[in-house]
Amino acid sequence: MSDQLIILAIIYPLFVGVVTSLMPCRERLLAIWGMVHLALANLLSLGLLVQTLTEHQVTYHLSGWAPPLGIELRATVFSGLISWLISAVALVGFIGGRDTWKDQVGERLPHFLALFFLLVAAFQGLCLSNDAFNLYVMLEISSLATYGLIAFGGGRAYLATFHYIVMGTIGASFYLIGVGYLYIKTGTLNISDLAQILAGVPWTEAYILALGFLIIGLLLKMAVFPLHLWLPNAYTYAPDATSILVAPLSTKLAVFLMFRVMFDIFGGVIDDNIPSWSLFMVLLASFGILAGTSLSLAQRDLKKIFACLIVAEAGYMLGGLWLHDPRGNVGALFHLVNDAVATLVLFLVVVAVQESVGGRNLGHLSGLFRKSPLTAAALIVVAFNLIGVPPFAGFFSKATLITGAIASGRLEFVVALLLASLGNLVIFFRILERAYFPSEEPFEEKWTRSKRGDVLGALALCIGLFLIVLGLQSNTIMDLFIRPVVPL
Amino acid sequence: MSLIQSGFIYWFFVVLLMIGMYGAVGKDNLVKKLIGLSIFQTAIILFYVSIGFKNGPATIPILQGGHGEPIKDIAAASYFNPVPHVLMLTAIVVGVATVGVALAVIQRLYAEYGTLEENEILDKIANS
Amino acid sequence: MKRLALVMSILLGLLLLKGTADFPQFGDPNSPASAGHPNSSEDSHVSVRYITEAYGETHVPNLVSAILADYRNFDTMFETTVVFTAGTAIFLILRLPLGVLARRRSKAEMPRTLPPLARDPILEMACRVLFPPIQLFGLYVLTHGHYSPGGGFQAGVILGASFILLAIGFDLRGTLSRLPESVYNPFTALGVAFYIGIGLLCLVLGGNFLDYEALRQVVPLSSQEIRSQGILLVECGVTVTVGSVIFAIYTNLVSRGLHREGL
Amino acid sequence: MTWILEAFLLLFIIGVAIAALESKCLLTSSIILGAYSFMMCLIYAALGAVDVAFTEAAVGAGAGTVFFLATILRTDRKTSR
Repeated sequence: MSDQLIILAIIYPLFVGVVTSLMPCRERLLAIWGMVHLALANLLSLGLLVQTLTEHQVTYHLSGWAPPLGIELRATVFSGLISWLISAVALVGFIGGRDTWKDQVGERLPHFLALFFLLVAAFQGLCLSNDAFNLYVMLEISSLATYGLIAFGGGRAYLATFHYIVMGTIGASFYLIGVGYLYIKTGTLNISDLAQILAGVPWTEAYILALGFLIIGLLLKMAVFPLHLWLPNAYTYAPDATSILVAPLSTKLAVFLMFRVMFDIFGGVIDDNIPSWSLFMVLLASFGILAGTSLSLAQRDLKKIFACLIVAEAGYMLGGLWLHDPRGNVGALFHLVNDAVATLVLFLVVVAVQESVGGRNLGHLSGLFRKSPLTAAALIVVAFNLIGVPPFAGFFSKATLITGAIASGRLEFVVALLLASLGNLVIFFRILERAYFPSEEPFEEKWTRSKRGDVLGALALCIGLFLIVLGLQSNTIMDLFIRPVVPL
Repeated sequence: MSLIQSGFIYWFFVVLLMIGMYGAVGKDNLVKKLIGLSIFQTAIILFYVSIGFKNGPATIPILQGGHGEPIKDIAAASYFNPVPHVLMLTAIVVGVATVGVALAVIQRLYAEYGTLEENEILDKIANS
Repeated sequence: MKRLALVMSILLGLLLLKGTADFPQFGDPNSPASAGHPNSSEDSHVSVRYITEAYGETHVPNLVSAILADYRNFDTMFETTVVFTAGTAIFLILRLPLGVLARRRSKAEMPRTLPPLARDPILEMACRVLFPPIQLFGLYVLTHGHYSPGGGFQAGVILGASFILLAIGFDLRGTLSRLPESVYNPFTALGVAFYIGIGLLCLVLGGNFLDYEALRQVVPLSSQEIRSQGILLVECGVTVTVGSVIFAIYTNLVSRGLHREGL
Repeated sequence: MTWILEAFLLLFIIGVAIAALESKCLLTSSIILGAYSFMMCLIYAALGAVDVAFTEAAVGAGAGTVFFLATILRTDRKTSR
């Protein structure tokens, strides 16, 4: 049984999603149904994580054909961790988004949940598949499910979704061209096979372009600065139940995919060729960080502020991956985990704020502390994390990134990281100032305490405190999960 | 001499890709953008399909005489490479699925703003 | 924007052309894609391996079907899921909650409706005559996909198209009264569920996911025959999903998700 | 001599692709896109990909065009650019 865990981690949410679309639209029933199945999916992923820890690498041959013939799944310790992270974020997102179902989903609930589960399955597939073309299919399912989940929010979500569709499809097509260029030169699609072949070839134009197209495609999916245009609006106008799931995972999985393209496919050749690429990519990342942070500074809508922060965070990880230094890679991957959790908290806080004060503009935040202390506390926790205060995980990931950048002499990246921390300080100062020190007393009589807001605030706070655990245990986590997969 | 069954097809694929890219990015009308996207995707499909072609005695990847007695001694050089064809079946279906979702979004946009031109929609958003 | 797009596409074209110069000779039977890369071991030259061995292993002369539904059937399963996902997403986007619809109607903001179309006896008769052969052809494409071009996807689209023809030739409401949404909508999910179910059955019987060999424990057939039949089974699942999703997408798109009036 | 015919076909496809993008009427555009898809089927078939050609004819040219038509008849068929 245990050798089937890896396939079950993908198939289980998929099957549940397909069955969910046949369920009757009864809210309580569906809530319990979804919760139970996501909990079970969590157990499966956790089992996979334990298995990867004991066996270091789990492989699975689909339909019984050995790898180059059939499709192969492969889990390293890190992808085991990501797999569990996906299930866990999905469970929390499910619980956090449940309150918004009534207003935003209505009678379409079974179909909404079906897409939710399909998205989880596609994310799992993205993280576990070891076949370059299968990854494209997974990329497309996750995008299609995301389009549906964002667009049903209505209003401005439609135009945002359309932009997302155009840019997402172009990104996926670039990825497909990259895979095609690799296929015409090597004749295989299996990632391990590709790595083996590429290790001994002369590095010619077709390979450079293959790498280039794969990277451009993934940059579009990651929403790094000049290619970020789709992200802020899409995430801002998405229904809350969607953004809680999509925002923490979508761009991070693109980062993970880029890591795999760089080191699993091109691992053998990239070391000799990375310097010229690195020069450009780290510069791009530094610009991306600064641009994302300044975009965020200009916003007044809490959700949009956080959506723009995602653009900045993508820059951190991009830069870390291309630093040409193992510490940079470790930092980038640790930041990936930390950022997924932090973004989850951010978007939970958005829902909690909306429940507690009835709006999410900066103006609404006035007196949040009095109205929902737990939500305000969660906001502080995640602010500390994003600014990079020890002992939060954000501090350790940034510290690792900065040591990596200094070791490889990329001072512009260091400057961008420090400036971004400063920018985050300003952003969260503006938010927290209003939340804790309102300029005028709010009208107490008009306002009733929201129980849901408090519950969500408590949930956000719990996960936020998990960031401290992540920070205190950062070295253990890096040793256990990240250093084994980063080539030294 | 044949143009389709020669390296010239790469030029053709690149030209179609450029047309599609221009349509998808440069056009203002949402449906036109989508048409550009479709052309873009067919160009990629053409590229993959051209990978599978083989000169010489090769023919389509359906074994000859499959209805009768078991076939023996199949030479790889006598059939086109079927792998890119398999991949492109998937890509075509994915493409049409994307187009369907995008068209649904377009209908909603039209219901919301009463136009299909992107700049007019942006104007209406800015004015509201 | 236009100028930027032009520059971008020309740049893209130049890049792509630069890459094609480095490709192996067009149509070379010994190119890496067709004959395997010299750096990899002999038995991992997939294309050669598929062409020479696939018939012996699956008894399917159409190599594309064999690879699609056996060697790479995991891809195909997700491809079917893509179709299902698209159908669900379109449903979610176009079917507004009743509350929103009511608000729309009160504000008289319903999008424009088409003028009622006159019934055309010639058209209706033509549809009536065409409908059965199209469906028959769909089934032929499905079952003959092992031997000729065709398979689950094409068959599904043809079957779905036959119903679309009815909806266009007659009217949407009449078609939907014969084939209501409550009937065809479950099939969108059932096809995928059937496909996944086959995979899970293989898994329960002790094989890997979608390894048709495991089915031999319940169906006593030779290894090649069971693969051939397994391919047919999953293609049936694909057909059901694709056919019903194509029809569902059409009905939702053409009536803006309301199903009141179509073309 | 086939290359003359083929050159004609290839040029025609490029012309059709541009016409689909530049036509002032969206209905025309989408019908032209269907024609474009069918002609691409010819190319796929000429390159030996019969299954791909069949799928493109059924899915791309058939279903895709119908979806485009359904949407355009439900929205606006004119475009200024």
